[in-house]
Amino acid sequence: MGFLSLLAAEAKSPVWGIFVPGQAGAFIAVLIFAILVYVMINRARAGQAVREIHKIAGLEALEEAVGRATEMGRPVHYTMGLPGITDPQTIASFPVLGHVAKTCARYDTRLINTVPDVVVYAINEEIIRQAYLEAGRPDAFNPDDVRFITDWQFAYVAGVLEILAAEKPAAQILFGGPFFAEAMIFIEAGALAGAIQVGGTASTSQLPFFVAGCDYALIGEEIYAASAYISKEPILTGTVVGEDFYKFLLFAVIILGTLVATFSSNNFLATFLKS
Amino acid sequence: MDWGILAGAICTIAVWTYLADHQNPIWELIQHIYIGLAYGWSIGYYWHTYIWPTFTGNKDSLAAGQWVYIIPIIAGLLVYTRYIPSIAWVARYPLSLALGWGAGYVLGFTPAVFIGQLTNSFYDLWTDSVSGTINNWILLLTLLGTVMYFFFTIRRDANPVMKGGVWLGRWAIMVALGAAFGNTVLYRYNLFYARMHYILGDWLHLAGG
Amino acid sequence: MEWALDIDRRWIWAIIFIIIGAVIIHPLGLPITVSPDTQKFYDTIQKLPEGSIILVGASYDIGAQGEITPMVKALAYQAFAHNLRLAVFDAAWVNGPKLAGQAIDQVAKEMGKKYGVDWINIGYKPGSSTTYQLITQDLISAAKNVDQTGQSLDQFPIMKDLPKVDKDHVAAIFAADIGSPGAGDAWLPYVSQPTGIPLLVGSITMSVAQNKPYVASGQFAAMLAGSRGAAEYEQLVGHPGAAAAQQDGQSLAAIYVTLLIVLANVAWLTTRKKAA
Amino acid sequence: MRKEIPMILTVLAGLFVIVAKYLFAVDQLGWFTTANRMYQVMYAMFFLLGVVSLTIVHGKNIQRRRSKWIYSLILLICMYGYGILTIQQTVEGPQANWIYNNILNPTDATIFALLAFFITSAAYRAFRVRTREATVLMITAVIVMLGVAPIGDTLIHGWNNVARWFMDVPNSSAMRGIALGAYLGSFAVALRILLGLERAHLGGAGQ
Repeated sequence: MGFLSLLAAEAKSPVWGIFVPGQAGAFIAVLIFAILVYVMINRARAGQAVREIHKIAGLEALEEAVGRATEMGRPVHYTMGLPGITDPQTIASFPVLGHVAKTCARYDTRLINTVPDVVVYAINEEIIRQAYLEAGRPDAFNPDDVRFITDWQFAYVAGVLEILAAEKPAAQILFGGPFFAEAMIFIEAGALAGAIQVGGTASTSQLPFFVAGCDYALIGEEIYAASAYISKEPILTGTVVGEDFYKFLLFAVIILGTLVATFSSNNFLATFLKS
Repeated sequence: MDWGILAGAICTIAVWTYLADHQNPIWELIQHIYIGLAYGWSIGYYWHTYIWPTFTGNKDSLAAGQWVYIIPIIAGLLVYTRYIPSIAWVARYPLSLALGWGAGYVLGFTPAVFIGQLTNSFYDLWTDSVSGTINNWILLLTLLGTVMYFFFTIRRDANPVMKGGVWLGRWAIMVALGAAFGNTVLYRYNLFYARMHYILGDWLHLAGG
Repeated sequence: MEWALDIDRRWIWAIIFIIIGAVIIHPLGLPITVSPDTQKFYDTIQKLPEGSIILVGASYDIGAQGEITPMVKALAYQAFAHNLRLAVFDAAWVNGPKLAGQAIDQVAKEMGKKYGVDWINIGYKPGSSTTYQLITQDLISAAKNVDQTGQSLDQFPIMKDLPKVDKDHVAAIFAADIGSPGAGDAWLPYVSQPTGIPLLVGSITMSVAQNKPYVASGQFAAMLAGSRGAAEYEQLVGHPGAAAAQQDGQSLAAIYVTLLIVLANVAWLTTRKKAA
Repeated sequence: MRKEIPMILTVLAGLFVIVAKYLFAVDQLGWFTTANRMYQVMYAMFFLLGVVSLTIVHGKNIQRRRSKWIYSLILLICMYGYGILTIQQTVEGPQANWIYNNILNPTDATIFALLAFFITSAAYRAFRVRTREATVLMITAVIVMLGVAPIGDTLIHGWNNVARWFMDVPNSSAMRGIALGAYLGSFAVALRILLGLERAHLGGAGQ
C-alpha cells in the first residue's frame, strides 16, 4: 500500500503549465461562455438592438395571481422551497420575489414569505422591505410576514402547512428552489385552499408536480431567464441572448462530435474537451 | 414492554391524525414538539462536532495556535448584527462574501461535470447492432430537441426545424417527467411502507413472512 | 360517474392503509431479477483490494431513511465481508451521518468489526460545497479533528490511512442521493471529479430518472436504482432485508395508483361528454 | 460603504475561487485550502441564526399572548431543553439518543411518509388527460411504475425491460437536455453576480 502510494506520487510529479491538469477544457468552455455573455451585455449597454425573449406565460401569470388575491382580500404565499444562498436556483428566485413584493405593495395585498434558511431569510427580508419602499408603501411592510421556520425540511413543511391553514392564501407562488418533497405538499394544500398557483423550478424530480399541479409552470432553465424577462433590462436580456448563442455552439459541438464518433474510432474532440 | 417503540408508535399515530383533520390539537402539539427538538438537536450537534473544537481542539483550532481563525469567526458573527436595526447593514458583509464565493464555486467546479455530459453526447450513429443504432439516433434527436425547447430568443414557430425540434423536445420532456412521476409514486409508498412496518411489525409483531 | 369525482379523499387514503397493512401481514414474495446496473455496483465493490477505504457519503435525511438505510446496511455487509473499511461523512445533511452510523454500527457488531479500526463516523460538518472540496485537501482540518461524538479523530488507527480524500487513500465513494445537494451536484463536482475517485451512488427511487444521464456518461460508476436496486443488491449480498420486503408494497402501490388514474379519467371524460 | 464594499467582497471572493481552481501556479501555492478552511469556520458561525430567529418569533407570540401561544412555549422549551441536554451529554448520550430515536426520528419519518397520501390524491384529482402531452406523461408513468415494481414482470414477462428502455433512452436524453440547459443557466447567474448585475441580496428588488 505504501509502495503503491509512493508510485502514484511519482506519477504526479509537477507538469508546469498555465492550467491545473485536466481543467483546460472546462476553463475554455467557461471562458467562451463569459466572452459571449460579455459581448452581448456590451452591445446592450451601447444601445444596440438586442433580441427579445419570447413570451413566457408563467411569468405573465404572476400579476394575475396577485390580482386574484387582491380581489379575494386574501394573502399571497411565496416559497423558494429549501433555498441556499449559493444555489443558482435561489439566486434566480430573488428578483422574482422582489417583483412579486412590489406588485403586492402596489395592490395593497399581504405577501407572506416563508423561508427555511437563515441566510436566505435575511436577504428576503431586505428584498421585500426594499420593494415596499420602492412602491412607496414602506409603512405597509410587516416584518412578521417574512417568516423563518427552521432549516429542517419537514419542520418547515409543518410550519408552512400551519400558516396555509390559518391564512388561507388565494395565490401561491413556488419559485426557484431547490425544491424537494415539500413542493407537492404545498401544491396539494394550495389546491385544497383553492389558490391560484404559479410554479417554476429546475429541480427536475419535482417538475412533474409543478406541471400537473400548478396553473402555470416554468420548466428548468426558464427560471434563469426570469430576472431579465421581468425587468426588461437590456443588459440582463443580453446575458440571456449570450446564453442562446452558446447553445448554438453546443449544438454544433454535439453534431460535430457525433460525426466524429460515427466515422472514426478515436474521438479526438472528446479527448480535447476533457484535457 | 419496549417503552421506546411505544413512544415511537404514539408519535407515528399522532402524525397520522393530520389525515383526519389538519388542524387538530394532537397534530399541533406533535409538530411544535418536533420543530423544537429538531432545532435543539442541531444546537448540541454543531456544538460538539464543530464549534467547540474550533476553539479548543487539539488540531487546527484557536487553542492549537491557529489564531488566524479569529478573522472568520468575527466575520461570521457579524451576521447577527441584523437583529440590531441601527447596524443591520453590517450583516451584508459576510453574506456578500458567501454569495461571491458560491458563484465562484459554480464557475470553478461544475464546468467539468458539464463537459462530461457533453462528451458523452457524441453518439455513434452506425453501430454493429440495429437496436444500438436506433437507440443512438433517438438519444441524439431527443437531446437536440430538448435543447431547442430552451431557446429563449427564437420564436418556437420561426421555422420548420425549430418547430419540429421543439415538438420532439416537448414530447421527450413529457416522457421524462412521466418516468420521474412513476418513480416518485413508488418512492412515497416505500417510505409509508417503512412506517407501517414499524407499527405492524416492530410494535404489534403482526408482520408475516 | 360523477360520484367518482366527488369522492372524499379520505376514502382514497383509507385504502392505502388497508392494502399496505395487508401486504405486511401477508407478504406476496414476488420474484425479482437483478438488473445490470445493480450487478455492476456489486462487482465494482467486490473488485476493490482488501483493506481499502470506502467513503460513505451519508447525504440523506430522516425522511429518506426507509430507502437509503437498507442500502447502507447491505453495503456494510458486503464491505465488511470483503475486509473493506468504511468512513461515514457528510457536509450537507445534518442527520445523515447519524443514521448511516447507526446502521453500520449494527452490522459491525454482528460481524465483529471495531469502531475506529474497521469503520469510523466522521459525522456531519458544516460548509456544504466548501467542505466537500476541503476534504479532498485536508480531511482532519475539515472535520476539526473530531468524530460524530466529539472524540479526537487522530486517536483512531483508520484515520492514519485517511489524511485526505484522494485517489491514494480512498478506493471508492458511496454517495446517497436524495435530491439536492446530493451525488450529482455535490459529490460529483467537488469530490469525485477533481480527485478521480469512482462514485457509486445509492439513489432514492424518486431521483433515478434524473440520475440516468450521469450513469450513461460513466460519471456515476454505478448506481443502485432506489428500493428496487437496494432489494436486488440485498439479494446479491445475501442478506435480504427491508428493501426486499418493500417490493410487495411497491407492486400494490403501482396497481392501486394506476387504477385510480384510470378511474378518475374515465369519470372525468364521461361527465365532460355529458356536459357537452 | 454600505453597498460598495459588499459588492467588492462578492466579486473578489468569486474571482479568487476561479483563479485558484484553474490556474496552475495559484493551485500550487495552496491558498485555496487555507481559504476553504477560513470560509468553513465563517459559515459554521451562522449556526445560531435559526435559534435566534425562532426565539424572536415565538418569544413574541408568547409575550403578546397570540392565539396558540402555548404551542410556541412548548416549542421553545423543547428547543432549549433538548439543546442543553445534547450539549451536556452530546447527541449520543443515553437520554439524548433515546429522544432522537423514539420521538424525533419516528415523527420526522412519518411526516415525510404522509407524502404517499398526498401523491395518491394528487394523481387522482389533478392528473387528467386534458392534452396529448398530459396523456403521454401519464402513460409513461404507468409503464414505468409497473415496470419498476416486480408486479409488471409477473403479469407480462419482459415488462421490466420495456420500462428500462423508457428510462434509459428517451428519459435519459431529455433529462440530459434539461440538465445542460440548467448548467448554462446557473453559469449565467454566477456570471451576473460576478459582473455586479444581480444584486438583489444587497436589498434592491431586481435592479
